Amino acid sequence: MLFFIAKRLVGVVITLFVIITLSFLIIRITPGSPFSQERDVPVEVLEALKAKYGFDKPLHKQYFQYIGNVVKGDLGLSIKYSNRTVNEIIKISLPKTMQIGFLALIWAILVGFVGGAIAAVKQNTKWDYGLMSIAMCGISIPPLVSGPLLILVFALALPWFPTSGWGSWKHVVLPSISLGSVYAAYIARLTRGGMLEVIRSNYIRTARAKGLSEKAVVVKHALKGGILPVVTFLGPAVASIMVGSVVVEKIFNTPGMGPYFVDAAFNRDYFLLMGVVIVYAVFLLLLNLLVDIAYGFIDPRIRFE
Amino acid sequence: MKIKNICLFVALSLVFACTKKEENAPTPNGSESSAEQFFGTTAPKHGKDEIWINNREEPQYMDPILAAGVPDGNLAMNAFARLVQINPETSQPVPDLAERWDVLDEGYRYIFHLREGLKWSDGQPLTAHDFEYSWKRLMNPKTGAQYTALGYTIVEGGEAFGRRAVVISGFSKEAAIDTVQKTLEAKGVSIEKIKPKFQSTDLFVFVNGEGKDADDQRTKLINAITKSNALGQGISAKMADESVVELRALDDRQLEVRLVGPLPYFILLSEFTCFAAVPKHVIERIAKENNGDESSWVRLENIVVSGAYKLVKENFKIDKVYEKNPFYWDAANVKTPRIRVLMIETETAAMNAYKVGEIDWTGPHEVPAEQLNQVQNFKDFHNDPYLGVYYYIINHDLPVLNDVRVRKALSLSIDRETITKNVLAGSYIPYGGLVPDGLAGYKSYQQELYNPEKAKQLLAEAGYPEGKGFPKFKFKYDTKDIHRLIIQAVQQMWKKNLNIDVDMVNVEWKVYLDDLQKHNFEIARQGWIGDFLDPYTFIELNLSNSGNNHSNWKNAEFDALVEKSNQESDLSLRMQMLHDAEKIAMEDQAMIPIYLYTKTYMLKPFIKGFYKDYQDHHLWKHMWVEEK
Amino acid sequence: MSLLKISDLRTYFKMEGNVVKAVDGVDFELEKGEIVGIVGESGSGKSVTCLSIMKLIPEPPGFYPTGSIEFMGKDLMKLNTKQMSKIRGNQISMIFQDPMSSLNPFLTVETQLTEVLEIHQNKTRKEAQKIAIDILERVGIANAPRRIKQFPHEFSGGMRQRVMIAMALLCRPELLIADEPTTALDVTIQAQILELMKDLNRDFGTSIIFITHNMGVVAGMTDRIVVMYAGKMVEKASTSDLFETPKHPYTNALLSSIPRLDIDDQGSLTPIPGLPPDLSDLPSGCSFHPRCKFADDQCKAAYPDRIELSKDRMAACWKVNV
Amino acid sequence: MQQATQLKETQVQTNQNTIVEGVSFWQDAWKRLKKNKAAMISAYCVLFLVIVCFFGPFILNKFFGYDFSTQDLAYGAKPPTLKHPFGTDYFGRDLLTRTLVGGSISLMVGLIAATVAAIVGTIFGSVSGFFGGRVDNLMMRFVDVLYAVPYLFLVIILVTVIERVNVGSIFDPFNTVSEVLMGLKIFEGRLILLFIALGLVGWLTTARIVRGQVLSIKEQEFVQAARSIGVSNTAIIFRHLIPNALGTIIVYFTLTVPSMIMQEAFLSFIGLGIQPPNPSLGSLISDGAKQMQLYWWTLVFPAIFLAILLYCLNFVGDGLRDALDPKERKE
Repeated sequence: MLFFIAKRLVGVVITLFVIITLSFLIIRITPGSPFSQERDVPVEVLEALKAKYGFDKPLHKQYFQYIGNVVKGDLGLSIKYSNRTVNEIIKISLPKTMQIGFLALIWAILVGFVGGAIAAVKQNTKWDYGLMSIAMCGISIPPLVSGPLLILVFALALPWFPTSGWGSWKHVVLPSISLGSVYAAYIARLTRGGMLEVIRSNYIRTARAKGLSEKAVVVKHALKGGILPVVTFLGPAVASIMVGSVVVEKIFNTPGMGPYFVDAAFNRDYFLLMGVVIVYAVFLLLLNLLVDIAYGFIDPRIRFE
Repeated sequence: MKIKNICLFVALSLVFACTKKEENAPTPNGSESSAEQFFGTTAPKHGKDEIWINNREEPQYMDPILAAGVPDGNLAMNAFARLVQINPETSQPVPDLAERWDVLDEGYRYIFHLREGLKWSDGQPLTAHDFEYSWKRLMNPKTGAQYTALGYTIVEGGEAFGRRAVVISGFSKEAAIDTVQKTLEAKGVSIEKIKPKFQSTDLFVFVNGEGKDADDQRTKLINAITKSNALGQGISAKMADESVVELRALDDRQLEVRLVGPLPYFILLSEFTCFAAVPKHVIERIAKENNGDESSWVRLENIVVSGAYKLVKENFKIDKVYEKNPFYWDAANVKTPRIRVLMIETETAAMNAYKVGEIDWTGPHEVPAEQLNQVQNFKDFHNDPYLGVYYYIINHDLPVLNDVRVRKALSLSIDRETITKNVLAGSYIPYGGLVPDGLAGYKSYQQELYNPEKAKQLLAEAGYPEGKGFPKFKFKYDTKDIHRLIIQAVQQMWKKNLNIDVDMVNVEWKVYLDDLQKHNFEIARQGWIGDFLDPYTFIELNLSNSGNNHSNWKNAEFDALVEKSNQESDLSLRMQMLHDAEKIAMEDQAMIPIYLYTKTYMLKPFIKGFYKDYQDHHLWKHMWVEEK
Repeated sequence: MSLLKISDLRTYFKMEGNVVKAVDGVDFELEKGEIVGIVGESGSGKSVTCLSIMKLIPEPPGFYPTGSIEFMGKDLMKLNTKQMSKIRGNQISMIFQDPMSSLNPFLTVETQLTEVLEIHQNKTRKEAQKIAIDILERVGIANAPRRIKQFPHEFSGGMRQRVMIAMALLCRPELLIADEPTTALDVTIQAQILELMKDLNRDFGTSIIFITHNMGVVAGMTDRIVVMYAGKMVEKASTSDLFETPKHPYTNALLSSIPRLDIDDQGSLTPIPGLPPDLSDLPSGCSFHPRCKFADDQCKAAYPDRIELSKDRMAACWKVNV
Repeated sequence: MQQATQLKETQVQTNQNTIVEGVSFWQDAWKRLKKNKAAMISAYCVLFLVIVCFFGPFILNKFFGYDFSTQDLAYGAKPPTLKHPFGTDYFGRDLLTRTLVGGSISLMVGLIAATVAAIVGTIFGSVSGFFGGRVDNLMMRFVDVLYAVPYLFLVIILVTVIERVNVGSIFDPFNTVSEVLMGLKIFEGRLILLFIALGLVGWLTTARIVRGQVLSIKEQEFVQAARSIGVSNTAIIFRHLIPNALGTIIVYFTLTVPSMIMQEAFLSFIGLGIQPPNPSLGSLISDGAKQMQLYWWTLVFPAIFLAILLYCLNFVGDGLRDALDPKERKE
């Protein structure tokens, strides 16, 4: 098991390295410069700015220097937010996105899992059709639509929650509802699918034949197998929900990490952009590893090799 | 089918939720007498001691010298005081840190007298030396300030320092510039220009090239003189340092500055944020602690200010809290102890936040055009004149557009009235000039605004009757709703009036700037907000050698007039020259002005001491909360 | 009184508007300690019959229009789910065709064994464990205390079927229903499992309903045999009678399709022509007539009556006397 | 072990059906699909929406003179009436027309981007699966890498980079058709970029799935046979492997379409979507969201339209999966 993890970690590091290299190149060949301004800026000033960020050196030297810094855990300076390091910005913003994401995930998992399980157990009944229709609606209503509507209803018409910003638990509620609804819907569908497959399986029939109550059959025998597709889905989902809730954070003006994927790209804030790409990649790769490990714990047939 | 029913139900309930809400909100506001109505809440959500302001976004720079955009400027101007300030009632410059100033040598030389006992917010004395340091820091290219040129183009010797010229000294008498230039060029140095130093035999040599190229040129130049003695024995050369700038603190309370001309707008300009004083003692200490990197001096734990408000708390991208600076000389007249500044990034979010009272003022945000119709009758809606012009720039390198008749046709076929009235819901003013109206002593030139018949005729004269044979061209703009809305309308007008087709090309901001810089566009939109209250800040846009002239429109007559006006100390004569220059540009349709900016914003009725300002500068120190 | 008496059992499924008659009239009795075989091709309704006894048919789509299942004097048809749960695994157990998928891969063998005792006999985990180990050893699993901690995938196919049997016998049920318990196993393992089941029948006195499509398997195993075709019972007889004098052409066909060691004059093996019918679209008259070499117009016209040939001997065929 | 054998058996069965009784496999799938009422109703809805989207604007223009771009600034935004059942937008344009044109553009984006994704993914996946070994390993690591790069970042960069490349002219014939029907050229400018960028980012899952399929198909007798008689690798991939994985590819294609539509909407929201005056459902919604307090209909109708479209597309996708998935077939 330890060997398996170690081996996978090596893979993660290699993948990460390739990602950093690729992103570095892609970002640098993109037209537009971080220092482009509406007003003409004298060349001498531009040179000074470039020197400050090391852009005066040849690209390969910049690349090696950057890799060196990343290895040391230094993600460089933000260009847009001139007196802050990328590490600092990520340290400030990531926890906020994670708070929204965490809340969104929790309710998405709770609602999605219970809804999906109920739909599966009561397959082809009104419950099933109703829940799955709601789930399909959830998938079909992106945060792009639900966000403004939530503000309209719960912040402007009924002043229960603030319209935007950050500060109290109230600020997190609407964004996480908006963000979580799509995930809740997905989880519900996956749970239902997984559970159905399990419920149709022979070992569930065995469990019933042993005289287990219906509740015990579902809880003790079916859930574990039914959860597997959800676990697979959750790996990448957690990464994207924790790190990349761009739309929601833009609509609710929350100071999280999501908007940087867009803003840093638009501002050509090279190091900040690289920083968030790296954080996302690390999250995703580690979560996938975690999913594989979790798989091993849930499913004894899988051995770590 | 059940599934369909449920879907329908959900869909309907969505509609219902929306319609119901809408019946509640705007209708009563719209139908009753609007005079007594407010868009947002009218009672403050905070005490008398506080004002909540929107700043649109986290500033890029907190350093007043580096401050670039509006969000930067708004914070910097309240935290860092300048020598002069603008009286919000008269719009005239009045003393701030300086108690008075002398104008000497027919407007070439100024001496500022600082108030007695000025202090930084850490209690350290604030002296004229701090100003000397700050202004030279502005001119120093190493600082990386965008407004560097604003400093060095007006102060004598500043350009040599700011553009890293080489000083040649040791001439016994005034040297012949032509000879020097020829000699040095023979040595393989590429020279842009040579200028004599003020009241000296020294010469400043500006080389061509950028970056390493330019550095090589400078080294070559210095070597030619010091090692090969190209200009003879005893002549030395070195890089210009800050000592060449004609700016010095005479003592702790007197600052002397010599200008390149009798620039009448100097005092107004010196109110601009980048001329604020920054604390030398703090910056130098921070630089020492961080291996020369001084950028963290503006961090909460380090910052020391000279102005009315001092940063006391900050949450990155959420808010910043400023408190009254007790060391500010006029602290007694600062009315509100605490200002909370929020960073609400989108217009829509700002409007929402304003509506429920999360902010008292929408700040740098405009009221979204789509909402103007609804909100403009409310009492808390404001629409003030704003020192800015919105115009379309034309790439004069393009053969089709290099015909003044075509340019005029394009301009005359735009129904600006319709745009401002219908697209922009009446917020802006149709305009046909280069310089906004309303600057003291200046009368702007106005061209004819809308005449589709004449436009058609001009286009026919240019060889494209009814738009026949007119090549389809691309209209480039950056990703922002308002540009899109306007350009959509203009696209239709050109189609209707001239029968010509235009493609809209939307590029993101940084690419857009790049394209402008590289003349990679056919027609593009641009907006220009004046840096100071003088026509020059707009006229300058069309100078052949201006870095801000993206259209490549070049006119020698225009350049000469403007140059002449900078040496003219008679105010009304100077204004006449600038007016004539504007006329030249407009008659040749150097660009197509569309409208004059106005600034739309929402302001809570309980905020007092908020003055209309042509530059949308609103100092917090004047504001207070009025309790009922 | 017999242990189990099934009368006129019908199990139908409602599928997309059609009614599929998976079991359409089955009657038989089972005495204590007896082994009864149910034989037929796949789709003949033998598995559904057994699942119906356990009430394991999902409702909907399944439903029982008629029938009673009298088990130790109680009609299982009238019990609710909760009462039924008390009988399942306790008095009636079932083992399934595929030992691979019939054990829960996510739980240890121990958990799956002990939970039966915990629910039916209120045993503590410890007691249950002991009983489970005993019974595992009884069904021939060596090193049971260690193996009980393992997961199903760590057992071979035959071993898993032993585990299944152990699980079924934990509560010493009156009746064991074995649904093709050896089909998925190798021939040698098959023999071992059959032997084990016979031993258990003898030692514990457990009655067994043994379902198979393989006549060869039931021959040495069962006391009596029920032959099913297309959801209907077509013949019922003691094992020896059936093998000696099969009365229904289908039984006959089944017998001649298997190699036999007890008959010297083997002749050639004859497979049954054609395919079993689609239950949702049964042929008219006798369901077997399209494949029957004796079929005539009468067979096509009407389903034959059941003919009681003797006590415990029945066949449903127009040609039974031919 | 045995489970694996069983699985393989199922696949053998499937493939025999596809190869030997190709027609019967598709007929069978069609039969299953027909039995799935939700999917069938959704399929008819989609068909209906497609027809309405592509021909509706033409008809509205013919009979009412509405078109999606001509502005009536003085008229402005008006709530729904009989004349304009969806109301009009800020520029006084009929919102029904704009929603339909937007719907057709969104559908085009969805279909074309999903097609690009399916083609790239299929070729990549089958090549990787077919050659196996080191090639497979390398190609799949590449997919892993792309998976871990935030897709948004890639799209933004791709759009910015390929913005400089003019690829429009090859699509001229399509443009002529779309111009007659809807009054606009669809295959132009930013839209083409969107097709390409979204497609180039969205192929990863398809590639993985196709690879899995190919890995199992290539071991089968008919592929071995083809190899033994010297059929070229390209021919094996295109004539044997891909046709056999087609069911799965189609299923994922259907599921990709709605996700592409959603992503286009998202790109429109951040300003990288379609160019005005051309509408897409995404740009209509993001405009509507800004105006929702004033003109609720500009948000509500396009949003419902999008939701219904996605709803139906997802159901069709689900139905197809049930009908075509070999695993489901087993039962």
